[in-house]
Amino acid sequence: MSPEGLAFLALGAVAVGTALAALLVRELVHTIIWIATFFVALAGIYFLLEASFLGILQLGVYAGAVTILLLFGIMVTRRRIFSREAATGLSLHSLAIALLVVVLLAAVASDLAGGSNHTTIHSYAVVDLSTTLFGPYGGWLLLLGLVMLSALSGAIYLVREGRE
Amino acid sequence: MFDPYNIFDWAFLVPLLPALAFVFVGLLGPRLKRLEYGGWLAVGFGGAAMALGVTLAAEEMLSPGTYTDQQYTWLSLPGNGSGAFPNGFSLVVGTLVDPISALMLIVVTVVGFLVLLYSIGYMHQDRGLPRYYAELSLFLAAMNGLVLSDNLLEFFLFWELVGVCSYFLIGFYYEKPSAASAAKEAFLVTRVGDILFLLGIFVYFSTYATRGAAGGWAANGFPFVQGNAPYLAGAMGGHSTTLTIAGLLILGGAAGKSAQFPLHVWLPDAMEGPTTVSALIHAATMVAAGVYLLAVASLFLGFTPTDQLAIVAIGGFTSFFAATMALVNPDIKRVIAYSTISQLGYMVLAVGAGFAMVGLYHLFTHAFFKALLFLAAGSVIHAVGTQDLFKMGGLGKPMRITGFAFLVGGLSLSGIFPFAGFWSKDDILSSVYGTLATHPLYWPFFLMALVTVFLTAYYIFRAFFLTFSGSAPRDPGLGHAHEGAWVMTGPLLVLSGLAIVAGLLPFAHGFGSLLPGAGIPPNYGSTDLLLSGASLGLAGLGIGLAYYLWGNGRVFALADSSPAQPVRRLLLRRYYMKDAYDAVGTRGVYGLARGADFVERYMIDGTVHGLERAFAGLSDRLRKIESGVVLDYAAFLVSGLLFLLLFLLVIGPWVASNGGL
Amino acid sequence: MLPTLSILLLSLLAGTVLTFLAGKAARWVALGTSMLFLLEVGALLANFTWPGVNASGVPQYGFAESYPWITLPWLHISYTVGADGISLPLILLTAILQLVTVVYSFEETRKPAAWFGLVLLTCLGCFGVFISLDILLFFLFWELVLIPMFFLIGYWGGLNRRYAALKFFVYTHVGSIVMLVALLVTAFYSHAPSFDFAGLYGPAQALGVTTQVFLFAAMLLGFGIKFPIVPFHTWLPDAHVEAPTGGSVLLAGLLLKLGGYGLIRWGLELLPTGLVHDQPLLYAVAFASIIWGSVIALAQRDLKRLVAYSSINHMGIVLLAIAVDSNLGLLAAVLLMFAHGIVSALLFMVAGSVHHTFGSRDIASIHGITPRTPVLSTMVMVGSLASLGLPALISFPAEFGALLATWDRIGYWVLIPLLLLVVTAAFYLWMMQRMLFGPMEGVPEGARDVRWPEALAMSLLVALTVLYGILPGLLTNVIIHSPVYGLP
Amino acid sequence: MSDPISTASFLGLSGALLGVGLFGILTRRNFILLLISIEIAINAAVLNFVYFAAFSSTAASGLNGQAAAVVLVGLAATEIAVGLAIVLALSRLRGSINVAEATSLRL
Repeated sequence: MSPEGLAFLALGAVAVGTALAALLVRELVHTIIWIATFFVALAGIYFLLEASFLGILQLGVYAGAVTILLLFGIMVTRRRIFSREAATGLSLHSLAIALLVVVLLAAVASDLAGGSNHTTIHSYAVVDLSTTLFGPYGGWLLLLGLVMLSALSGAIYLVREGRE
Repeated sequence: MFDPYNIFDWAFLVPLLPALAFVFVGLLGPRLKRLEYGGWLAVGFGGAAMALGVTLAAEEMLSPGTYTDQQYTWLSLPGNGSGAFPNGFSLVVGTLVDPISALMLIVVTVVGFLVLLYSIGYMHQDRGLPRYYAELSLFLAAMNGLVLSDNLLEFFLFWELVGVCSYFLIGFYYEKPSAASAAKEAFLVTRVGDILFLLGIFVYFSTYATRGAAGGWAANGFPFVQGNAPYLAGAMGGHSTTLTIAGLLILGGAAGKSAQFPLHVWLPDAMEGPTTVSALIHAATMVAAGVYLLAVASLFLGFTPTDQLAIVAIGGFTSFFAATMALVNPDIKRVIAYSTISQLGYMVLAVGAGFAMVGLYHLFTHAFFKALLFLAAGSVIHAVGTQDLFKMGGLGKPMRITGFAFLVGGLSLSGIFPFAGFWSKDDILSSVYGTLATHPLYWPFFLMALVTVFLTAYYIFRAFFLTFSGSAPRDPGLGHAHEGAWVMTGPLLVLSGLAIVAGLLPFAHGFGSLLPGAGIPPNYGSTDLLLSGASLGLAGLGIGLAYYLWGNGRVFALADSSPAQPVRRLLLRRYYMKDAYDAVGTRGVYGLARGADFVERYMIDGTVHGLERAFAGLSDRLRKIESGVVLDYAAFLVSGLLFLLLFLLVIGPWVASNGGL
Repeated sequence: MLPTLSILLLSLLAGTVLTFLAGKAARWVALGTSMLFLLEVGALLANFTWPGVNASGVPQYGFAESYPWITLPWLHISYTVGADGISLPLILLTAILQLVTVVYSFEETRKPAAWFGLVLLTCLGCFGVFISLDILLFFLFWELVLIPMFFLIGYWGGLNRRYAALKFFVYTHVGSIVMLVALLVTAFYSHAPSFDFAGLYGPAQALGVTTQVFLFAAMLLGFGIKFPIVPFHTWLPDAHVEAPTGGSVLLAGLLLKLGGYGLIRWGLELLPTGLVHDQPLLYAVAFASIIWGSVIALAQRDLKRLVAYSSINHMGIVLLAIAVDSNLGLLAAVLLMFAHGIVSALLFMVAGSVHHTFGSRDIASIHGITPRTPVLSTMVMVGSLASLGLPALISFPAEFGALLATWDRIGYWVLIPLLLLVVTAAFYLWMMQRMLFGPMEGVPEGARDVRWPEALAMSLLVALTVLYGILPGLLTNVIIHSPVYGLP
Repeated sequence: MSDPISTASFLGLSGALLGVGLFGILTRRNFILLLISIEIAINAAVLNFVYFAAFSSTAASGLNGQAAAVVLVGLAATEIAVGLAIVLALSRLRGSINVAEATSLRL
């Protein structure tokens, strides 16, 4: 097995493990740590796939910004940071449903992908990506910006002082 | 075109004058200083209409012919060359004067004027005088319009209008529940006839409009032009069944208006109206319109032999049937009303046997002597305030003119020589007798008519003796009787004169010869002396019996144990026909309506409400799903995803393997 | 060429808006608007010429206007209006009923500005329906009528008004939707180039028999609920009983006519083959309405319910006259719609006045009112006699034509509507016997004859009843200037 | 690259991550955990985009995939921002961020 293969297996296992851990641990702050690790592991996979720009984006946006935001969220809603999440245990039928979805999805995917393996990993220059983003996807990007703007104002409206 | 120097072009004024009187009296009447003024206004307009009407009739007699004047296209539809009405059609309202309408014109305007005059005295205490005169004027307008109609549709239009005037006048004393009920009954029963008549018009009309390529009727509706009968028969071309049905439908209409069996029930009840109304509408004019219609139809449209037999049967049977009910009735007006039905039966019989002119002849004489009888009875009722024959008596002395008038009317009705009724009734009997050889099926109806002569003489003189003979009223509670004012006695005397001479008027006997053309049998009313003698004898027998039982203040009472009692009760109950109609009409149809209303409320609307409740319940249950919990929504989301995946995996391939959608 | 119809529409709209804003002067504004509108419609009638049928057989319209509205590659929607002999009498009816309704309710005191504004808005909607020649425009006006009527019933109505208003709304809205679907399917199935009448005419007529049969049946259901046809009629009595008098007048006088007009304009003209093949269904429905309306009216105690059921009967005759598919039938159908508009308006006003005067409309408990209220009683008589088809009053020529056309097509089946005429006469006469005649009973001490606005409004209608009864040619000469002429 | 990573294993990874996310969405009552679950699910999807972009046959479609991934990341970040604002508002209004208690969506 090639080093890339090994790296993929390792990173994949870390990602699944940390995701599960993030949801199952009792301390909310531990959740943040696990989810940050999850984001970093995913970024690693992106690097592995030679999508370095997306990897950096993942690190910056998720592992950095989102994690900090979540942390802040916990801080302002809890009196003590190390408070225990009211454990809800492991609901068996929810787990079954989730597994069912995964299995069905896998079945559909195997139908679609047919198990064929590709030989080459394409890597793209950031310039090309930005040309694509601002070229054919320009309109959509603009729309995304508008969505972000309205979301931002909505968020500010929601949390502004004096609103009861 | 309108020609001001042609008197026939002014015929439209005959209906228009009373119509103007209706408008004036109706609007101004209640505001005049004295209520009679409105009455005199109506009398004035009625007099003018009479003058014009009689002049027109005289002109017609001097120069016989058919004078039409079409003033106004009432409704028109342009033809488009195909389909049901290829030539289109236009319905015209105009006037037509011919011998028979001239005859009717005399009857309507003269009797109308006399009744208007008489009413001044008869109705003078009534608060509703302006209403009375307005309605009576409207009736006269409509009746004159009917007489002068130049086509069937216009005829029907006025036919309905006289019906509604009759409705209002029967219900004149509307505070009396019986009057209101009688008015409704009259309208409804005649309406049944009207419906049949209307369908008859349809049959004639569309048969013509579709087949009458030559224009003529198709373009102009229904002019009563002579000689249409053969044309019609040709146009219907072998459709003798259609022709028969059309004739029967016309008969149905006539039976409703002229109170022939089985639609006769309304006329006796119509006596709830003022007596003057009974004289004008329910004796002389409106009820005769049915006979007039039959006569016109037989002359211009033509009846098949089957139709004729039906008409003869209805007429003959009705004359006898109604006369029997008059035998026992204690109400002076109802006796005369039954007699009217019976006499109308005679006319129908004559028309049915093919002698339209003979029927109209009797219509003419009957109008005068029957109006006379009613007005005389009205005079009596006005004087004593009751209609019950058994309370009256001995009125001959204080009311000489009235008594004389009633006697003249009675003799004329009984057909005693040389009163008017003798000539016309004799004509009917002898002309029908003449057809028996070729139409043996007419025999029973001829015999009924013959027996009716005896019955007629008996019942009218029973009424006469009960009212006028004897020394004093049987009911001492009756007020002091006295003769009315000149406005009442004057018309009585004029009508008495007419009742004596109407049969002899030069144009009356045999006036059919004034109407040349197809449809009129050349020889009618061959005077058979034997038959005349027989009918005179029967009438004399009837008068004698009446005198024996009721004369000189005698009152004949049937023993309680007499076997004739049940018959008497049957006659008093009018053969239970009215009860049967009430049962069907009131209980049957109204019950049906109540049932339908129940279905409406609880089944149709119930279904709607049930649906509403079902949907409300369903939505109540469905909205429980909307718990508001975000997690539940997430669960729905996942279920949706699951379903989608299942679809992709299972259903999609299954559909694909079964040959696609 | 002046945009005549648009000017009329705008003047009415301006009047309506002004009425809403006028506050206490609303009734005067409404009166002025409706008188002006009547004058305008009179001028319209005087200047009307029918351009006939064009070279490809499409009927043309007088005062036609067309402006593009929504233009997509596959859809051309336009503001197209016009009038012909079928719509003009109904436009005249709209103007007349608008005026008499305003006059009748001149002394309305509850929110007068809203009342008069809604009355005018209803008439505006009806006018729009009668002139629209584009599916979308037609549907917009059609729906516009529902809203003011909903509020007229729902706010000014009787005790049970909310139920009635909702029932009215739901029923007629279901009808609207079925109608819209039928119209759209007609347009799309036939690949019509546009939504306007001229664009639809040829393609729709070329549709296959089966398609036309189903489409016409759908239109019968959609328009028929407005008619209303049995068994989708139960909203009508409830709506009438609860509606205020002015609302009843507009409801019976105008709204029912929308159904008849729609069925003629979009059903009979566009889908003639469908009509012919649906005739058995149409006859069955028409006979059911005629019989049911008449028989049930006999059992009613409430004067308004009675008149409402007689409306069902009369609209059944209208449906019958449409169903026979002949020139005379269509002529009679339009004439009868006009006649019924006038007569039912009169009768509902009478019922309203009876209610105002005696505090009840119960035939079984009010008796012998004639001596106390002679004017009102006269109106009852004239209205009833007109409704039962007396000659010289307006309904007779129409009913005569309808029945003659029926006879011409289906022969002795005409006995059914003919015999039901007797029943119609029976329930009116019975009502008159009980309410007007006999000894006085159930009349409150202070009961006085009708007030002047009510008397004036009713007198106007009586005058029209007599005028058009004696001179029906005034209307029929207008009606024949339409596709009526071309029918077999 | 001599030893490519198999498509099946990649799909398996992203499927597994989606499953974890769904499991969280279905079971967690804490709003913040709910948000995190959603993020996991979204990241599973992004992973797919990136993978198929890397192995796509043409450069253009690969760039399209990466562009979609960028947009997705942006949307997810936005969603987190709004979500946290809702968390804040919720905790201020109700003093609890248990989603099961927030039922005002119901009529």
